[in-house]
Amino acid sequence: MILGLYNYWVVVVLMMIGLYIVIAHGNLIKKIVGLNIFQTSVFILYISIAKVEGGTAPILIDGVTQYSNPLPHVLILTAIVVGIATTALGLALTVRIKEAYGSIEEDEIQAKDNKEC
Amino acid sequence: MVMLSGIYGLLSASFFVVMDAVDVAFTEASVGAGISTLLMLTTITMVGRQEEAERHKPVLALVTVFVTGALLVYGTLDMPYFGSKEAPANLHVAPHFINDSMKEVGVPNMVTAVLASYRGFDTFGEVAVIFTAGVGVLALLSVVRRPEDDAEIDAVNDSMHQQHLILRVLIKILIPFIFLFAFYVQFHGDYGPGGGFQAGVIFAAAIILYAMLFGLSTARRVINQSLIQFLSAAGVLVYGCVGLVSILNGGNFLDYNVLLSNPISGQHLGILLIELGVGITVASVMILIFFNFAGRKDGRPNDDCNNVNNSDINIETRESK
Amino acid sequence: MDIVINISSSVCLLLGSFLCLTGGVGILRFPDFYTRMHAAGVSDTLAAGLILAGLMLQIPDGIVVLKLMMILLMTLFINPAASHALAQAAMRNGHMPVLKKDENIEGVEQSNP
Amino acid sequence: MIIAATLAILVAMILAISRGIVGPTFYDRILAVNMFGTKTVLLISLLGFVMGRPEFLDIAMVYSLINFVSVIGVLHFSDSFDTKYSQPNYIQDNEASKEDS
Repeated sequence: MILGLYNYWVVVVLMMIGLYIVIAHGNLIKKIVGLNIFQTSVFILYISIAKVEGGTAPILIDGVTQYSNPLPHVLILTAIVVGIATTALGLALTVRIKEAYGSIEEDEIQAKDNKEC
Repeated sequence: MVMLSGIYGLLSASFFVVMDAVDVAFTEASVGAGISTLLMLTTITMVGRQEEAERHKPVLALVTVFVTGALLVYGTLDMPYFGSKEAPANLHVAPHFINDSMKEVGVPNMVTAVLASYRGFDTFGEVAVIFTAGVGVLALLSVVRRPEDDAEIDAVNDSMHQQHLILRVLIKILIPFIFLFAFYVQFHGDYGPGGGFQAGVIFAAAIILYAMLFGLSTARRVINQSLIQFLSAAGVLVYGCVGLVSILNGGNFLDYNVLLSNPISGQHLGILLIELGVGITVASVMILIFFNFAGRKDGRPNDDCNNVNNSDINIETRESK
Repeated sequence: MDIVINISSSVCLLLGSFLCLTGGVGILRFPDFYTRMHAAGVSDTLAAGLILAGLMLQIPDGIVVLKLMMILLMTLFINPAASHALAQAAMRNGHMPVLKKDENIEGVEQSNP
Repeated sequence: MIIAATLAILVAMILAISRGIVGPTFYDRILAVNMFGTKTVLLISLLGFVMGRPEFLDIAMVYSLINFVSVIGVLHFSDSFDTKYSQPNYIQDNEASKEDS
């Protein structure tokens, strides 16, 4: 059944939404939002790979033998926290760019750079 | 827009719950829904909400996106089906983790076992990345605590007291319980969902709540900025020192078996210490990031960016008309 | 005894879900912000209480009931406080309730669709 | 019974989201998000019972907390740019009451 692959399609759609925002918007904050959406789609990809039919959460309890795969959970858990830290760094850079250039639009920043050169 | 991104965080967390990823849902709940929304919002208030009306090259971007998307969908045709047990990802190391982690590590929560023990070195790297991001934000946005703050605190407090009265009383009641819950999450991480990352974020959320309702200067008087800076480094150091001690005891780096005479209790001790280090670092870095963002916003009331901010019109309400 | 507990839990859950639905309809259909907040705030708190009580009745396990109690307490503390903060912020920023329908175009549109 | 409650909550979540998208004011969106968060707490607790793993209750607890933090935060930061620029038709109606506050 080809419909059994729907989880990847959801991921692809989300990923492309993120990519579109990053490409098409000049606003730096929107770019960061797009990157966040892209990032979340990768999280969903990993977690959906880890899901096993009939398995439960990977915390050992008596009488259950089928668990989901714990390894992707670990990778994504750290990735989420690292993601927020890097997002914060990106936002900090945006704030500084705003202070230095008076704008957070890509075009205006480039125009100012070219004028100064 | 930001509010919807908050909803997005909430939604993806409920998705993780459905997918059995308890720990991940825990983290996403605390991080994706709370802290990232707050940071986005702070930045938007600082840089203004205007955006250029015209998009740049929407056609080209759309074509790129569709082509890439089509290629990716084509690529998924060879992937294993959703939920299949025979997927390559579930065949190699995962059965080992599931079957043997209780024997080797002695911790029922496999995610914690893999996170802190099997992949301890990797997690060390992640903590270092978080610490570095904190240092980066500090370098970019740091504000000096002005001496006249102390005089302002009382004035601000009086003016805010009326409007925040109910919330303040409520927060004073709630904060001890939030701390208690954070500690529960921190030290119960071996047995249930939780651990250093989540507990750190919850702890930071409590302090952020306090800082928002009682004013940033008050919060800074309670929690010294240099103390947080010291703690964020100390967390990483605790983590590294556990590794060094295990080398000194004759094992590999971050090999907890040698910490105590009994390997299982050695593992328990090692995981506990490491989660502590992670929790301290994450909490202090989150507080540091928030303080610097909010301090940047409060600290420069008269400069350019605020003037720009005042002259533009609220996009969201204009769109809705 | 079992039957009594089962029935009361079911009644709680059903009432709670009914209130959830009414709250959802209310937040969508009421004409202005304050009435919407009334719909959301009131029904949310009671619905959360009823559903959590229904769940509590279903399980004999002590620690689970304790956790549910904590969630219930949190909801009871937090929900009214958040509603209060929201209403106060809206009021302070000059966002007034729609008193007469003919004064405000939006209100008319949404109350007589 | 639990399934019915879950479905009802899902429907309510969809209604809340549509209010969040429609708006029309900033506060409506916050209200919708707040309601959505409360519903998510209930949904997660119910899901824990559906799946038979009570570990999910911890997540629900974190949720109710973080939801509160984000609503308060949004209100806190929205004050700085929304105070002067709420909707024009409201400003005209309420000059007097604004001066009082």
